Amino acid sequence: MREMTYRDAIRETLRDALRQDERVFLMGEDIGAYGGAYAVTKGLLDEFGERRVKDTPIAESVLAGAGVGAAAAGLRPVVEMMSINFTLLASDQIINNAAKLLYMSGGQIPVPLIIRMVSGGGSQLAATHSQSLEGWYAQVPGLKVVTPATPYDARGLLKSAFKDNNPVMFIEHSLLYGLTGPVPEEDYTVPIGSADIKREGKDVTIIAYLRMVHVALEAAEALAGDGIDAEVVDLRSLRPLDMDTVVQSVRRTHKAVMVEEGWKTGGFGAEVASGIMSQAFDDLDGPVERVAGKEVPMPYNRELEQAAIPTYLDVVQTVKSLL
Amino acid sequence: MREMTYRDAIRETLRDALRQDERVFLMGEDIGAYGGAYAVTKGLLDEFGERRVKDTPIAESVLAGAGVGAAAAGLRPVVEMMSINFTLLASDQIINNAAKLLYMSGGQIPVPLIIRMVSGGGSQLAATHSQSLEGWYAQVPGLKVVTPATPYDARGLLKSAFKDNNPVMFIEHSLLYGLTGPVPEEDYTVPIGSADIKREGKDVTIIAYLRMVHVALEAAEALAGDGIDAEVVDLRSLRPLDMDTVVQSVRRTHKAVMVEEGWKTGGFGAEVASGIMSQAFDDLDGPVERVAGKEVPMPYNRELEQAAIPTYLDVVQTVKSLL
Amino acid sequence: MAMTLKEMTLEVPAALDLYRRMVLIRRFEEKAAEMYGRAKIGGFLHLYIGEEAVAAGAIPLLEDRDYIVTHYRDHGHAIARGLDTNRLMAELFGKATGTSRGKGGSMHIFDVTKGFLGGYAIVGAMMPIAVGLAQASRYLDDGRVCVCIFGDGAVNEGEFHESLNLAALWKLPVVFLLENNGFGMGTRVERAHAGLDMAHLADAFCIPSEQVDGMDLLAVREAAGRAIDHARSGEGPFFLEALTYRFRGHSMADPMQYRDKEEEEHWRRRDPILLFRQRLELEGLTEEAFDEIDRGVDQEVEEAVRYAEESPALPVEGLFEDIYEE
Amino acid sequence: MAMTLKEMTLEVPAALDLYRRMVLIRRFEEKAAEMYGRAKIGGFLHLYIGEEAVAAGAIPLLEDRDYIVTHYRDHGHAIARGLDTNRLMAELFGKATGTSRGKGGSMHIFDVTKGFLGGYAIVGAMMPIAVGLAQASRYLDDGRVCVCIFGDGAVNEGEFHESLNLAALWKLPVVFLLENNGFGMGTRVERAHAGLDMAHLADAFCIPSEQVDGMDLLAVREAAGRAIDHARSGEGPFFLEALTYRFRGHSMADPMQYRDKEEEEHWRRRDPILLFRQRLELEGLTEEAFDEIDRGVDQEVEEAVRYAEESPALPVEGLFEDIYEE
Ligand SMILES: Cc1ncc(C[n+]2csc(CCOP(=O)(O)OP(=O)(O)O)c2C)c(N)n1
Ligand SMILES: Cc1ncc(C[n+]2csc(CCOP(=O)(O)OP(=O)(O)O)c2C)c(N)n1
Ligand SMILES: [Mg+2]
Ligand SMILES: [Mg+2]
Repeated sequence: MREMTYRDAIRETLRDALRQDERVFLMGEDIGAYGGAYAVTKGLLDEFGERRVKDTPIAESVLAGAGVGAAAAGLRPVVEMMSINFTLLASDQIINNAAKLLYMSGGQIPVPLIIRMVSGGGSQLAATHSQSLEGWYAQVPGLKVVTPATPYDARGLLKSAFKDNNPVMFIEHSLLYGLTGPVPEEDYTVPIGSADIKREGKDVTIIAYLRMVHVALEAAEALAGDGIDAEVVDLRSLRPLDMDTVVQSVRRTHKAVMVEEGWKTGGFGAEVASGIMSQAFDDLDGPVERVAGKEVPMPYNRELEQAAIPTYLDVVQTVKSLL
Repeated sequence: MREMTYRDAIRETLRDALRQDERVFLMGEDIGAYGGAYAVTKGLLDEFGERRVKDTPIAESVLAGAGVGAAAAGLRPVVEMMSINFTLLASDQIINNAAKLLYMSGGQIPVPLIIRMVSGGGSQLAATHSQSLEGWYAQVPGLKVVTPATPYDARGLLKSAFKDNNPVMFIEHSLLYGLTGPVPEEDYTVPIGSADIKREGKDVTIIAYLRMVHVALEAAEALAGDGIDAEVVDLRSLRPLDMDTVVQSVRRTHKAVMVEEGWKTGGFGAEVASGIMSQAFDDLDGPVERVAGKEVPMPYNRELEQAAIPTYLDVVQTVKSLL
Repeated sequence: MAMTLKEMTLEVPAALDLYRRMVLIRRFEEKAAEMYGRAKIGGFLHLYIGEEAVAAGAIPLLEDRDYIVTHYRDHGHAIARGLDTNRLMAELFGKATGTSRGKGGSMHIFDVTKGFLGGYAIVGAMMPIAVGLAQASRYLDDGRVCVCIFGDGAVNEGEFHESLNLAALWKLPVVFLLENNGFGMGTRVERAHAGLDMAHLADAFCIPSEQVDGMDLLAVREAAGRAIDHARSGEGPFFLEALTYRFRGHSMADPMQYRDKEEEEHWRRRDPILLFRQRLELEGLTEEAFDEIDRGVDQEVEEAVRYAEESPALPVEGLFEDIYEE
Repeated sequence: MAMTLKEMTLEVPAALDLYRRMVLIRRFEEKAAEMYGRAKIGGFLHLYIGEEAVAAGAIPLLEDRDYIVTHYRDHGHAIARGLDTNRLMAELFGKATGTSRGKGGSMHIFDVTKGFLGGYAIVGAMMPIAVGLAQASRYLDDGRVCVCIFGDGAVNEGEFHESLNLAALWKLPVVFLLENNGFGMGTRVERAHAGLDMAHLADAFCIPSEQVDGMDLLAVREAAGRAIDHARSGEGPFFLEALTYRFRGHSMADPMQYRDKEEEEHWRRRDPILLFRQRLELEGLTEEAFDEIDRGVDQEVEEAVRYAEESPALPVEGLFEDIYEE
């Protein structure tokens, strides 16, 4: 199978959609002339022109809201928000309009909108630019939230998002863009709302999403060296959330650790932990433990930042504490 | 002890602060000439004048941000946001500035700011006006989040907020304003970050906050009729979160039900449930169960709305499922 | 001096139809207020009474394919657009036959078959939506115009600014229709907005604008005609400000202590229905014609209440419908 | 025709000091870019090179008690305000001796002892803060002015609008200082803003405004003097737009494919340091005077790097400090 970066997998899927469906267009800050803050949309302006690839002013609220309006009119806009941090300036449009128009209109207005952005830290961008806020959107009925960890899943989930008639928050991670992985030539999709076992194991279930999947896999490798066979479940979507796959894994391993990059208190990992407890209490040997980001605004200093983001060592240590 | 409504308890505390501390002033939409959307600030404009009680334009972002700026300059502003739903338009200022200035400045800029608002539903205001979003703010390091359920706690927590040098999200519930309860004449405070046992019991712990405390108490009464003795723990603050009181209670009762008004998936109750499991797993007879709002945008229709908000019957049923 | 009906190419029957729409809005809302008092309607109810000439002046000029978005004070716009009053009242009653199956209520009226893309309860939130709808029109080159209706209070929201800029920048077919009724809740315009004239904000984006007497249906109609033509021509948005007044409180809960009786009286003397009736009387219309309209309207409103009363509400399972589209 | 130094009551030593500040900004940032290349500095680094006359023209006119808030492109403003370059460089290096103890980095420079209330990395987010600081000044009647610095891109954010309105409405002592460098990232002003002239937005709120050549330090100084005086007088905000250009990319990562060499060359010929030097030469200053300044600046920058290099970083426990104030 051909290998491809996460960035290219997303770009290729955007390109396919632009080619195949005249209703699709992209808009966002610096996606055109600049080539995208993370170069994901590079070259698309040249290929598709200003009608399909639209640079916008720096004005997140109208950017998101115009996406909703265009979707309500039957188009399939892809809005790029650069960073989940900037969605705070558009959160009313996302939460109160994108997510609710269908309901408030009694079923009259579907909103087939994709909003793309990066989440997470690790690049020394400091407190306002390093947050993991996807858990909040994952709480909102009416939205879907997907978090691909690999080039394969990025392409497959984005394809599904283009087929979905609901607003999809498509969450990327800037530290994954350069990651390479197999991506089939032939058409495929990854269903929204399906978790994936990224590594099979029988001793403990490690659950993660987005970049933390790789941290979990690293931890599993290290644990293997100590004879501990960890299973790694990648949630892939936060809403809808595939608890079945998670719970089935835990029923086999009897132990679980949830790993997320964002702050612990009130983090989405609490949902997963509490869901496991509720559905598989009697299968558990002990509590589901959680590894999460330190509860601090992200510092600029590199060492401090690294100390704030979960590493495979944190995961290894937590897994061992369960045994 | 004198009796007082929740509304009056808040108003009296605002008045005290305005009298005692020249640095305190209020600003918000329609808090002055109109008397406050929920009449909490009624009469304060007449008593303190336009310098201290400031009506603002409908512009939530500058309202919150100006509060941050004035606090950074050494004042103690109280910003009224009417409704937690409208904070979506100000969430960047709250999350990226109010919560982070101290950290990003390396400790130079405290932000002694109080932001008041109502949360929750139950008044047929439909999807955009009936959300319970406090759990999101409770995830943010740098913020404090308090959720008084009684006139006593409202006054005591607001007094503490005025003594605190950090941004405090002060969350009220519109259906509690008319609630009457004892409020001492003498000075007292309720510490931010202390939960409270609102009813003692030995068979099961019901944890709740804000209006759900009363739903939990109603459930406890009903359960008492069936010979089940429920303890009700009122979190009172979501950040900092007093898990000690919760865990100690669960250690005694071995069973717990978490009740919250907002949506379940990713709700703050997941944090409490997962925290109990992590700290008191071996004391638990079974999983911590959660009662929460239905995962729908809030409908206008009264019966549908009532069906979406947890009632004491839901709590009773869930408690019984544990026994 | 305003033009005569003839000069406006408005025939008497058409004029009477506009008059009827105003009366229908008025009676519909008076009845809604009554039903609110009887707890048939809950939540927030914002009446448009006093402002009818704006909706009835502007909206009937639109083509069927056009879009309308507006704020929570939306009954007037919905009725002017010809939404079914039975289904409107049923929505206010929270019934399954309502425009949003009882899920939206008064603040969220939608009817896609009429291009009525909603009442929005968050101040200013309809403006980005309007920009998106208009962008779709331009993208598809389908000739649709979007009328975006908002109040003086919304002008101070950041979304106002972002939306005007983007609409102007991309030359989108939006008519920004400002209903300046002098107050945002209890806050007088002068205490909320620093500029002398809100249309100056449009100037700053090179958006042409006009200010019009919002109590005078014909004046609104004339100006709105120019605004819609401009938007449809492809030259970009138009900003139209109608000066008006709400005769009732902000919502049913308003203590109304922020304005005095004299000011109210002044505006009530300029009641848009009265003014237009006087105008039509000049055209030779007699009491009978008006009485007939009144009777028809009363009947329609009674029928709407009956329809709403008798309609079923959604069963509780309906709670979980309409969250996601297949 | 601009005035002579004397007419501006600017003595030669003071003028040389301003010149020195510009050179210091330039060299400091050139060094920072070099250190970024050597991975001593991480994250985003936005250089001010080319825009120095704006900071050096306006900021030294402020009194000690005054406030400044700005965007992430903030080194120039910090240096013009007299923040310690050692601590600045240490902040860029992420060290404990940095202005924010290494927690803020390049985009978040703060020094409350100098009224420097921060660089803000969210576009437009400093504007409401400025309004609040100025409101506090007015509330306390303490005579402070707040200078609020932002870019042409920020003008299109809703917070711009909300902030101008509130500052004007409450007559707050804010100088809104727009650094129009022609681009927000890779987007040219004309592709992001629909108006012909951003100052028209100020007009709409009755805020007086001026546009000035941002490459000409003396012109900036004159206009900024008027702006600050106006704000301090109690008559409300002033809007000052400086036309300038950044010689480098938006940040260190910018592929720079959105503008051409010719345009860059045009602006580089109007290098603010060069222009002001020519001006000073007319006053009789010789190469020696400039060389002396250059040497001093080079030394200061070298010393800043040495200081930053040798400073310790916070121990890891520092992570948990500064989250809450006691
Ligand atoms: C973002 C937001 N802030 C505040 C409110 C509360 N609110 C509802 S209507 C209103 C006044 C709006 O005034 P205006 O735009 O003039 O419209 P009018 O009611 O006068 O028709 C306010 C403050 C809201 N719904 N949304
Ligand atoms: C709210 C928000 N949106 C987007 C960004 C990403 N971003 C950072 S700087 C910038 C351009 C700002 O341009 P301008 O205001 O003109 O300032 P300049 O960089 O030219 O000095 C953008 C889009 C951001 N930091 N914040
Ligand atoms: Mg109004
Ligand atoms: Mg710029």
